[in-house]
Amino acid sequence: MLSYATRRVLMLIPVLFGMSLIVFSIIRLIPGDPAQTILGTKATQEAIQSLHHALGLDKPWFVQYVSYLKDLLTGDFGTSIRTNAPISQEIWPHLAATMELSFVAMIIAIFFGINAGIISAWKQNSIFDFTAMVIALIGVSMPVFWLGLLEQWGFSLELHWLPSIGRDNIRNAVNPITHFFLIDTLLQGRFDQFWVVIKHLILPSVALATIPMAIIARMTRSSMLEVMRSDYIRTARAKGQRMFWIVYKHSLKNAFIPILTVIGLQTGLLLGGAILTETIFGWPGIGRYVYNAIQYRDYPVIQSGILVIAFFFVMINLIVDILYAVFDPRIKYR
Amino acid sequence: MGESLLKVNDLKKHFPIEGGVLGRTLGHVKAVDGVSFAIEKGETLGLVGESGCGKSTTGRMLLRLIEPSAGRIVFAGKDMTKLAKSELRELRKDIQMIFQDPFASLNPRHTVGRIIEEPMIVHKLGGKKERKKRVRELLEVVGLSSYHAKRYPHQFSGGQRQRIGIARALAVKPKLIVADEPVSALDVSVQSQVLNLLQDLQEQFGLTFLFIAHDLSVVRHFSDRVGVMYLGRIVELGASKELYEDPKHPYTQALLSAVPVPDPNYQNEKIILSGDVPSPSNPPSGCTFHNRCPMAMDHCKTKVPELKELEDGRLTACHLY
Amino acid sequence: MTDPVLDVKGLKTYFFTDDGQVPAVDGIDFHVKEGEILGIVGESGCGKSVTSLSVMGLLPSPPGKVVDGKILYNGEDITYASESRMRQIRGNDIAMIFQEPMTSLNPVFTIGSQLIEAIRIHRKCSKKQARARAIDLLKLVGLPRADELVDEFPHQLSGGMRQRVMIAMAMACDPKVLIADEPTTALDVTIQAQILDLMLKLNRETKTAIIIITHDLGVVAQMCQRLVVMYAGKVVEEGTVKDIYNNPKHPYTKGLIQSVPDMREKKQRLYSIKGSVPKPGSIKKGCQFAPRCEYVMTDCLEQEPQLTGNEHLVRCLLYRE
Amino acid sequence: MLETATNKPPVDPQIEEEKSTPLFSEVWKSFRKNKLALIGALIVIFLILLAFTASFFAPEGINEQKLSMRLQPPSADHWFGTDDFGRDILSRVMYGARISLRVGFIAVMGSIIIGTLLGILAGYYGKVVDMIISRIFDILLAFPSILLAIAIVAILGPSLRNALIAIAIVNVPNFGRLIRSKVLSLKEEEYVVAAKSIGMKDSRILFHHILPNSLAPIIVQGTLSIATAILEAAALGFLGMGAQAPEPEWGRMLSDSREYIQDAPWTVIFPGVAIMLTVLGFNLLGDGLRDALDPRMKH
Amino acid sequence: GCSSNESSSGSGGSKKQTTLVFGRGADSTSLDPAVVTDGESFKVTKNIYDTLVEYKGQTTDVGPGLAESWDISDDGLTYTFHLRDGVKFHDGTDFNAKAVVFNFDRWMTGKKSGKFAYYPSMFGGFKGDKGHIIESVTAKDDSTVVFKLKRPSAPFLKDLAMSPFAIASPTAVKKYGKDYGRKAAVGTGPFKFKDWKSKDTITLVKNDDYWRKGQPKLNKVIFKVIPDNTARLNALKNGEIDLMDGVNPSDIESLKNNKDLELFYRPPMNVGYLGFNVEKEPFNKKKVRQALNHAINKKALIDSFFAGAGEPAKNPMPSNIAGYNDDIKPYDFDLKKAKKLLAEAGYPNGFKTELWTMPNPRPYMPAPQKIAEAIQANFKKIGVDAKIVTMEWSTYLEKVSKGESPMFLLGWTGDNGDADNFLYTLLDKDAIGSNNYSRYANDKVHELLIKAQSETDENKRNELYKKAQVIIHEDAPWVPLVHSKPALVGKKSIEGFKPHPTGSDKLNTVYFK
Ligand SMILES: Nc1ncnc2c1ncn2[C@@H]1O[C@H](COP(=O)(O)OP(=O)(O)OP(=O)(O)O)[C@@H](O)[C@H]1O
Ligand SMILES: Nc1ncnc2c1ncn2[C@@H]1O[C@H](COP(=O)(O)OP(=O)(O)OP(=O)(O)O)[C@@H](O)[C@H]1O
Ligand SMILES: [Mg+2]
Ligand SMILES: [Mg+2]
Ligand code: NI
Repeated sequence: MLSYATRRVLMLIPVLFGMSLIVFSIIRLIPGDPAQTILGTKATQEAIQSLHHALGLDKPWFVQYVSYLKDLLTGDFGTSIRTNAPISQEIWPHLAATMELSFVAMIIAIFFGINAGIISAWKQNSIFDFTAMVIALIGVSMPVFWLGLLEQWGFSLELHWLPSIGRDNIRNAVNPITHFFLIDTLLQGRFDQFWVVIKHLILPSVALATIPMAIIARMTRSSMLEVMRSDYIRTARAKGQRMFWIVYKHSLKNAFIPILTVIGLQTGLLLGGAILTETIFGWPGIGRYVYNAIQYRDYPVIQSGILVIAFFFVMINLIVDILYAVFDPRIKYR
Repeated sequence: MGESLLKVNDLKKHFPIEGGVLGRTLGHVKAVDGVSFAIEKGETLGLVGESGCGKSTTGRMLLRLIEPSAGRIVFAGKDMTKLAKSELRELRKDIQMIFQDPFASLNPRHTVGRIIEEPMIVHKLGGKKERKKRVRELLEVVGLSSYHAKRYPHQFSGGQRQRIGIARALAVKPKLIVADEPVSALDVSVQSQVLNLLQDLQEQFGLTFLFIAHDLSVVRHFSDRVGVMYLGRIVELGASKELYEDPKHPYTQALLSAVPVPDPNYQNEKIILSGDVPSPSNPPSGCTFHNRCPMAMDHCKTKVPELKELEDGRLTACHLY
Repeated sequence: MTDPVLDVKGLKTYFFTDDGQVPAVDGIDFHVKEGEILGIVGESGCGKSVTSLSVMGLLPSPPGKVVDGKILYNGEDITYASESRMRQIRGNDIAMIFQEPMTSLNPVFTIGSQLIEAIRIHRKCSKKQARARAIDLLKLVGLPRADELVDEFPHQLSGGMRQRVMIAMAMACDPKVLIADEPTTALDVTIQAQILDLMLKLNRETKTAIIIITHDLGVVAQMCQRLVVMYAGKVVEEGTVKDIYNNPKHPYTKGLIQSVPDMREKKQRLYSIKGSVPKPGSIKKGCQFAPRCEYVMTDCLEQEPQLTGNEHLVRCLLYRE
Repeated sequence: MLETATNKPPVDPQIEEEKSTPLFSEVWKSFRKNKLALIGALIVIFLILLAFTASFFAPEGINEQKLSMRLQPPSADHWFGTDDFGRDILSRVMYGARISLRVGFIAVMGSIIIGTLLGILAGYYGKVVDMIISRIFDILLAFPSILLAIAIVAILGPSLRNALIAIAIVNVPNFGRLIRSKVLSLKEEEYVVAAKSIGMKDSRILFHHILPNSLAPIIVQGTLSIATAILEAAALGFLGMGAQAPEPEWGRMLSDSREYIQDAPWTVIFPGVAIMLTVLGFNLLGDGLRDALDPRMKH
Repeated sequence: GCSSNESSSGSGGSKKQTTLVFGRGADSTSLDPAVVTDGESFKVTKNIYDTLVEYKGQTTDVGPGLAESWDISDDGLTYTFHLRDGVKFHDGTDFNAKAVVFNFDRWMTGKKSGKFAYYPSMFGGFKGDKGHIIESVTAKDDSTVVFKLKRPSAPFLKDLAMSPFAIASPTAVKKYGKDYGRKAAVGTGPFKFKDWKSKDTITLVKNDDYWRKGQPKLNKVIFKVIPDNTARLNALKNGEIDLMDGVNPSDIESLKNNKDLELFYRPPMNVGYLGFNVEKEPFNKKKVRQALNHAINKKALIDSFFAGAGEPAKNPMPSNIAGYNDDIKPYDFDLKKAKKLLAEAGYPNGFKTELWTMPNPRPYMPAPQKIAEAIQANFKKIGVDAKIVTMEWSTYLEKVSKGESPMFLLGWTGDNGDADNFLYTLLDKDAIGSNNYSRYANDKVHELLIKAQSETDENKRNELYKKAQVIIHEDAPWVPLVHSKPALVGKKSIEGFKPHPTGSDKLNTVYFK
């Protein structure tokens, strides 16, 4: 188990290295000049040149890459061209914001998705099954940004039930410690703020949860169906076991591996793919952070942002792989 | 009897087990660990043994579908292990294979006609017309009708598919046919049809067979000589009548006694072996059978028995003899 | 004579699929008494497994459904018993082991927990007691290292060991009837011998009635007292093993017995039944075996034969009174 | 005389019955039974017709501005209402079908072609080639696809064509992996071993045995990918990184009329519904095809 | 979450609201005004810092700031400023003449750092550059600073009032070095910098020692980034913010009817235009340019996409700037005339071309893409088939300035309210390669503009500009489209908010009813 985990971690190194190289070269291909962006319409040729020099953009790209890599290894993400701020400080609040949102969305998606899938499989071909699966199909076909807009329109603009943007009350802002506001407010004992934070989470997380929920429900159903046709489930029934336990104990644990795969995949996707939801709900997350940086050609930020996202993506895969071993004892010995 | 058509000498296949941090080789599965035998022209050599003892691997190495780790295979005077790829493809015309699984061994997207024709296309035998004609002939030979050529495999039953597989093997007029469990996936009543068919074909075309099976009765029925394999080695080899009537190696004895005979009046004394077949990745030292052998002696644990000739061509690898 | 523990009368199980109705089991009668071993033989697809699943109430439904007939357990009609009643019977009164030892155990739970579960469903006892019983059971079926095995996962065991575990699980609550659906088909001969031996021993010790379902005539001949021969969803012959082997009446039974090669002597040529097993329901009229029968008469194509005779029953128009 | 002649098995009755090209008819048979899949197929067919005939049937052109008729609610004249230029939304939505379908098909074709090539290289030649290609796939897959697409569009410049290219690139690893694993598993199939054993060349094995048998999963994955490609294109359009004004691309239409959601909700609702239905159609179709083509799913 | 009553009671209980949340589209890049060029940054720094002189009210006329009064020598080369006494920086250090000198030294010697972009563009370069107009800045005593110029400059005072030339605490600048502007921002302004959550909020708190007594009236100002216009407005409607800029014109109509909210219009000091690359076929022909001038229905455009919040433009600069020539008769919307002109130019059937447009809204053009679409439709009517092209902002500027686009939408927001800052900056031949994107070169115009630069007599100067506008109108290198009055919207209860034409507002007079 341990060696399996180490092996997986070691395998990450070339992937991460490759990723950094790809990211680095991709963004150098992006036309547009950060200096021009910074200086805007007031730019003169001279000003651009001296800014280039100040930013080190006039060196050959591999020199830039090597020094970037060197910094990375020491945990230094560099500084934003635009704001001059060290990225390592800037990035965490954004990442935490996205992580909190994704986490809540994933909890919603997993809870409803798995249960809907299980019940659908258990009561295959029933009305519940049919309805749940049609809803799930619509769910996977739903453009998130559209759903987000509709949600915002209905629940916020028309009904005024929930806030439309942001993650906390601007006037009564959460004092960040970990930048996970749910945790921070609890740590500070601010239950009023906690409640506000929850309210802010509802709309975006539901929008974000739709697709994973639908995918998880579908995967759970098909995986459960497959498992429930298997010989060992027949064995369990032949023992006289109750259906409930067969479904929730025997089948679920077996069916969980493919479900885990999609959960992992979807979680990873949420991290970077939340851009659209973040745009609509003014969520100060990592997706928008990088997206904006692309707009401003803020190379170090794009670089580090994408890398961090990819890193988490890979880490989630790793965790999933390790979790496989928890759910499937056969894997440890592979 | 004439020259040996095929001679196999100390053939080995060790599959590496990969794992660890960087995909290092952790060990080897000794799937085949020094097998030697010869097949005369026109005879059938049976190969029996329990699952995983290396029968299929041996069979496939003869066509070099699996590259041998060591050893020599001499077919019709040529050393197969030394052939270049193109020569090898040429030679494969002379050795054909019949597979165990009648469902998996036919491409589901090709018509039966195309499946049978394909070997001829590959080896550029005859023109289009001739090939089509031959396909029809072959279908008749294996007991199907020529109009079956347009059908797809899934429209046939298992027995019929196995006939198609046989027709494909016959298409290039091979000298040797390696039949890897050709009937073990078939129903009893169909199994006998296919066995009869193979027997007929052998008589008609003078075919030479390496007949692999785990069903001892089938092997006895079909083979002239039989080799018994255990953990990648041949433990006993001899003419089938003698071997079945008077098995020498304790494993052969146990194996034969364990087969349930379809006759309620027949009661034999069963030798029940203890334990399971050990894993070929970690075979026991010395005689690989020693840990299950009812007659094991001390030196069986250390010394590997040679395959020795006992009488009239019977070979046994056991320290008792 | 004692009453049968399990008595199946005129059982019909149909599958209602998109392609229409499939009469997988089309009127089957058999019974088994305490301490008896009954064999059911038949070729693939003739409805053996469906019969056993019907008895257990484990048919995949939809599409499967018992449409007619009665299943009596100790005189109680359990054909349409409620699910909760069936749960009490399953495992407790009638237990079952399946063909595939490799897949019949849940891979993600330890052997012990699966055994304990089987015990605690029907017996009120603490986890500890159940565990002790589980270890006893493992010892009973002849597994070494029983107290370590309980904490191991199925994949750590070989096929033969897993089948022993399955038997242990089936025996957990001392069932009156044990249905073994091809318990040794997936196993090697030597292991098969071990398992059969074990079942015989258990039968002798516990007086559990055993129904062995198999296609291997040898297994039946060695194990069973009475035998039911099935063909295309129907019983074609029933009687004591000796009667049937010595004097097979139905042409199918005759053909079947003759088409098996005998290990003890080499037949020149095997007898073979022509054609292959029909899909259930594809023959609408007359005797299901008629198209393959050597002795077919015009009546056979029209009239459906009944099971006749006493003690040695046969379903063939040749024997009509 | 050979006994085989006398022993010839009678022809099974069920063999006689099936006549037409069996694979297709079999697929069609199981597909036909799947009502949802049929609905999906109908939606897709409808969209294709719409795309081809938009210029005949669309009540108005895509770009006829009537600023005096801005933001009219749905009415008999304008079933879907008008947008902020006074353009007829129904017409634009109909033309939009053409754009979305084109993006979907072309992007997916592109990924299939590149993915198949790479997948075959990796799967069939193995070793180092496989290592390199697989790692590249790993790396590409480690980036969230929308982010990668945005980056690519940023390089190429925002336009529908570039969005299409980005989507194609982003989807390459999916197909590449699919083909690779298919090639790897098919390589071990007994009929491929059989082909090898008759002395067939690798290339012939690849093109006659392996590729044709990988077709079904490609078709399925392809159909489902069209759905995602359309969604991705709409997302890029929504972010302003895809289709450019005044192209009536649905995502673009959505983002252009977002600001009117409270005052003129129809400007937002109809393009969204169009996207959803289209994607749904392809998803249903893909699911149906999978059930029909993948024997494992049959029960 | 934030229904409006909850939020208004959010910080002050039942008392009057004293925290203002200002919603805006982008974050600041730095809080050091000297190094930034973007309006978003100035919005904040304007409230932290003061300049020597300040614009009065909603105009660009100059009045006292940190300098109570000043004298100008007759030759226009020496400016003597008398500084206000007793002013302290937020860090407690004194504001005095040395501080002013320190700041100017910092800027004019900062060439190598590449950081101070505004300084050289307003004062002709850095110290040592040929065009640099400041000879020296010296502290005569603690409260007197003397500027010596190399040559007279008419807009000099207006320049000094610009946000980038706000005076920062020398102590803090030295102490924080590179981090100044991010970790610290210390000025003399009405609000003190409290904290900055990157890309999210910047919080300022009241400076109790502000030199304007009784001000500021607010206790706290939070600048909140909500990039999306619609989302920002939603936030305002939900009471999460109090005041915002960047209103979608499309929303203005419904906002007018909203009784909880109030619209504010920023007086225009900008121009949005459609530029032609006069070096490129067929735009090198005057008739073509004039034809296209006739082909655009500016009024419909402004009604639809500015919701009326803009004036149709006829000159390159807005009417409230001295020197504006109101006698010029605009090209009217007349397709026939347009067609005729086109035919005369040799394009009776029109032509194919590209219309480049900005990717995101700018103050002078809130919906550039839509305007492009509308113009595209207009042009189509006279046979000019323009394909809309767009790309990311910096690339756009870069390519347009290299002359790669035939026809483009752009605009300009004035820095200091001087005509020079429009006409010379945008249309002089010296500015080709920087802000003269049309690459328009007319020697007559050049002559007039250069002369005006050093002309210190207001009236004479204005005449020169008027003449230049006539020539420019005739040559038509642009279609001047609009002088937009960017709308801001805030709660009804906001009082004392007077948006300034420069785009950044001092919030010291703002309070809630
Ligand atoms: N490609 C491979 N890689 C690693 N091990 C292999 C490979 N192929 C076969 N083996 C191992 O080699 C051994 C012999 O396999 P082989 O298939 O030859 O047995 P067999 O006698 O044909 O068995 P069966 O009766 O089940 O067909 C087995 O233990 C198997 O696990
Ligand atoms: N779920 C099902 N749906 C439709 N038909 C079925 C189903 N299960 C079984 N059948 C049909 O019932 C018939 C009997 O199947 P059964 O499994 O009982 O055969 P068997 O005698 O056990 O064969 P084998 O030796 O292969 O195990 C088969 O022909 C099969 O087509
Ligand atoms: Mg084998
Ligand atoms: Mg069965
Ligand atoms: Ni709130």
